[in-house]
Amino acid sequence: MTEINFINAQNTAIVIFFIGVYGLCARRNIIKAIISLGIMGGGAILFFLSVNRGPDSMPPIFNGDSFVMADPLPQALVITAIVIGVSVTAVALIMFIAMYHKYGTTNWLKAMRHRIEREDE
Amino acid sequence: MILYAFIFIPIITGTLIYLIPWKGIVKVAFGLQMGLMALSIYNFVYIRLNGPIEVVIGNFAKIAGISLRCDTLSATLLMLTAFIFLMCFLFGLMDKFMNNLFVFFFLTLQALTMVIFLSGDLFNIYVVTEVSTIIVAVLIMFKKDSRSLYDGMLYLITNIAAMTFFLLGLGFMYKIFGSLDISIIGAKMFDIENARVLAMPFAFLMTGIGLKCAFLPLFSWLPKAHATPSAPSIVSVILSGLYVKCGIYLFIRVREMFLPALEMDDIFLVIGILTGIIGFILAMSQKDIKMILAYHTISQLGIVLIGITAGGEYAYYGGVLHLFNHAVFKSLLFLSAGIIISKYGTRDITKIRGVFRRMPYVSGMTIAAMLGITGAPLFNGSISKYFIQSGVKGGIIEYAMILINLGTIISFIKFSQMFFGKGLAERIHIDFGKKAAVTTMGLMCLLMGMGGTLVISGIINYRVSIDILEYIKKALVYFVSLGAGYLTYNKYLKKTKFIKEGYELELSINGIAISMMAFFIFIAAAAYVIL
Amino acid sequence: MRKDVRRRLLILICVIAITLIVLMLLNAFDETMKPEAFNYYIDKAMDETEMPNIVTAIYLQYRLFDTLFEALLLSVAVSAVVYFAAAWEKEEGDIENE
Amino acid sequence: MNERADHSEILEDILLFIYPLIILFGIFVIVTGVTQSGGGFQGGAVLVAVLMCRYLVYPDDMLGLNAIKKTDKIVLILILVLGVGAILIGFSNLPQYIKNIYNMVIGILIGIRVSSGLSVIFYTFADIEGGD
Repeated sequence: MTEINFINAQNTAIVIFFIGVYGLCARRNIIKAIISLGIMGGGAILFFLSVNRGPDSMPPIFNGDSFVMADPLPQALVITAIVIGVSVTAVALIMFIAMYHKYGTTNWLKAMRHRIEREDE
Repeated sequence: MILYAFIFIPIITGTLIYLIPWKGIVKVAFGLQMGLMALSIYNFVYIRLNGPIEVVIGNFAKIAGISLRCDTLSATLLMLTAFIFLMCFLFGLMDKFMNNLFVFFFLTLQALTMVIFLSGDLFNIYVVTEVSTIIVAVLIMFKKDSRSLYDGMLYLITNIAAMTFFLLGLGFMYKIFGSLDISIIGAKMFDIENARVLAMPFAFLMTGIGLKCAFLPLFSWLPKAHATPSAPSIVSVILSGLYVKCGIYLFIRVREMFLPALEMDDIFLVIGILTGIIGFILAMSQKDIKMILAYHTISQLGIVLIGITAGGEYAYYGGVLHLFNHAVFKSLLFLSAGIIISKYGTRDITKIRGVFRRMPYVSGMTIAAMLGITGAPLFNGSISKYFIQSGVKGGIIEYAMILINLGTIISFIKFSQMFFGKGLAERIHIDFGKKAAVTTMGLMCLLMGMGGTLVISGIINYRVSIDILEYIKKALVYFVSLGAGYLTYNKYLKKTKFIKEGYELELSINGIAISMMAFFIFIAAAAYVIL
Repeated sequence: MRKDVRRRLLILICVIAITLIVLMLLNAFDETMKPEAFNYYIDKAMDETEMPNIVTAIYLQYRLFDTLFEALLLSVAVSAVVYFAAAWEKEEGDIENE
Repeated sequence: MNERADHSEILEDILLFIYPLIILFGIFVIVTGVTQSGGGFQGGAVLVAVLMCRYLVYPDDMLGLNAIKKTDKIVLILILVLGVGAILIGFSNLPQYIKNIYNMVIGILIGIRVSSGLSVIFYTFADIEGGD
C-alpha cells in the first residue's frame, strides 16, 4: 500500500516540475526551452490543485446538499495561472519566430555566438 | 481610495492612448506623470502623519480578499516610481520611439511596479510580476534589432522560469498556512511547530526572488537585459534604476515574513558581499558604457543586500536608503550615457574622448552621479554607505565594504577617461527636456547627500544622527581609496589584458538554469541545516 | 555528439537526485495549519455573494483584482504578438525588394 | 476545380453543422457560470474553437482581424472600468439584483475578451505559418 500512497498528486507535481527543469538545464533547443517552461507551469498548477483535496472531494458548488468540498481558492488561482501560461507561451513563441528569422537557428549556443559576433561589428 | 488611483489611472490612460490613433496624445502621459507625482507626495505625507493604511479590495474579510498595504517604505517607493517615470517622460518626450504603443507599455509597467510595492498578497504579486516581465521583455526588444532579440528572449525565459519556482513555493505556502496574505502568514509564522517544513517553500521562493534581484550565481541575465545596445536609454533607466528594486522589495518583505521562524541573514550577507565583489570585477573589464553601468547595478545591489542582512537598525536603514540613492544616481548615469551614445554614435569607452569639452553641462551632472555612486563626501552614496558601515563597525564586513568601494572607484576612473582628451571642440546642442531631467537628477544626488539624515528620518520614523568625526574619517578613507584607485589603475591595471580586451562571463540558458538549481539546493540545504 | 550525451546524462542524474531530495524532505515533515481561507469560503461565500459556484465567486468578486490583471496580461500579450508579427512581415518585404 | 482543392466539401458541411453548436455551448458555459461549473474564461476558450474551425475551411480569409484587435482593447477598458467601479463602491453595498447583473455582464465581457485575445493570437500565428 505504501507505494500507492506515495504516488499522489503532490509528488507527481514535483516530479513533473523537475522534468521541466531538466529540459531547461540540458536541452539547447529554444523551442524545447519554451516547452519546458510549460511543463514546469503544469507541475506547479497540479501542486496547487492537490492542496486541501481528498479522494472524495466534490466540486465546490452549492446545490443544497452537504458534502465534502474541494478547496475553491486554488481552482480560482489556477485559472489565472493558465491564462498566464498561455500568454507567456504565445509571447515567447512569437519572439522565437522573430529571432529565428534574424539568426536562422534554434540552438541557444549558436544564437549566443551570433549575438557576440554582431557585437563586434 | 488613493491607492487605486496609482494603479488604475495609468493603465486606463495607457489603454486609451493606445486606442486613439493620434501621436500628439502622448503628451497627455507627461501631464499624468505630474499628477501622479503630486499624488504620491500627498500620499506620503498622509501615511507619514496617519500611519500605515491597509485596504482589502472590495471590502471583504482580509482572509478572503486581496489586501493593499501602504506603509512608509512603500509610500516612499511609490514616490520614487513617480519621480523616475516623470524624469523618463521629460527626457524622452520628443524622441521618435515614443509612439502610442510604447507609452501604453510604459504606463502599464508603471502601474504594475506600483502594485508590486503595494500588494499584500503573494499570488497577486506573482500575477503582476509575470505581466511586468512580459512588458519588460517587449520593451527590451522594442527596436527589434538582432542583438536585442537574444537579450529579450534570455530575459523572458529565465525570469519566467524563476517565477515558476516562485509559484511552486506559493503552493507550498498555501498548503502549510492556508492563506496567501503576507501579513497573515507572518502572524502564523510564530505558531509553526516543526520549522523544517519551511525549508522547501523558502528555497523555492528565494530562488525566484534571487534571480529577480540578481544574487550571486543568478545575475547573468541582468547586464544583457539592462544594457541592450538598441533599447532606448529610458528603458535601461527604468530597468536598472527602478524595476530591479521590485526584487529587492520582495526580498525585504519575504525575509520579514519568514523572520520569526527562519533566519538566514548570515548566508545572504555572504552572498551580498560576493555579489558586490564579482559585480565590480566584471564591471572593470567592460568596454561598453552601458555594460559598465549594468554590472555596477549588480555590485550596488550587493551593497544593499549587505545593509539589509548585516543586522542592526543602522545598517538596515542604510541599505534601504541606498536603494533610493542607487535609483537616483544610476538613472542619471544611464540617461547621460544615452545622450553620449546618441551624440557620438558609439558605445565603446575607448573611442569616446573629450566629452567634457563638448557637453560640459551634462558632464558636470554625470560627475555628480559618479561621485554619488563612489560615495564621495557630501554626495548621496556616502550617507547610505556610512550608515551601512556604522551598523557593522569593525570586522570583516567593513573591510569588504571598503574593498567594494575601491573597486567601484577604479572602475569609474576607467569610465571617466571619456571626459578628458582631445575631441572636436564644438559644443553639442542638447534638448531642453533632456537637460532639465539630467539637472533635476544631479541636484537630487547632491540634496540627498546634504540632507541624508533628514531623508532617512523622513522616510522612516527613526531619528538618526551622523557622528561628524566618524564621517570625516570616512571621507579620509574615501580620498585614500581614490588615490589608491588612481594609482592602481594607471600603474598596474591599465595595461593588463583583463582591462584592455574585456572579459565577459557569458552563461547560456542552460548555465543559468543549472545555477538556478544549484542556488535552490544550496538555500534548501542551508535552511535545513540552520533549522 | 558523445560529449553532448554525457553532459545530458550528468545533468539528468543531478536533477533526479535533487528531485528525490525534495520529495524526501516534502514527505518527511507534514505540518499544515487550519485552512482559514478554505473554511471562510465554505461558510460565508454563499451568503456574501449569492453565487452557488464558489470558484466563480472568488474569480469575479473576492479576487477580482487578480482577474483584472489577468485581462490586462492577455491584452499585453496580444499587443506584443501583433507587434512582433508585423515586424516579421515588414522585414520579409524588405528582403523581396532587395 | 482548384477552389475545391483548397478546402474539402465534407469538412465545410460538417463545420456548418457544428458552428452553431459550438457557439451555443460557449454561450451556455459563460451564462451558467454563476450556478454551475463554467465561467467567462472557460466559455471564451470554447468560443475560440469557432474561429479555429473556420480557419480549417477558409485559411486565407481572416475575418476582420483589425476589428477583433479593437474589440480586445475596448473590452479591456470596459472590464477595468466596471471592475474598478465595483471595487470602489464595495460589493457589500450593492443590492443583490445589481450584483447579479454585474456578475452576468462581467462574465460575458471576460468571455469576449478571452475569445478575441486568443483568436488574434491564433490568427497571427496561423498567418505567419501559412504565409510561406
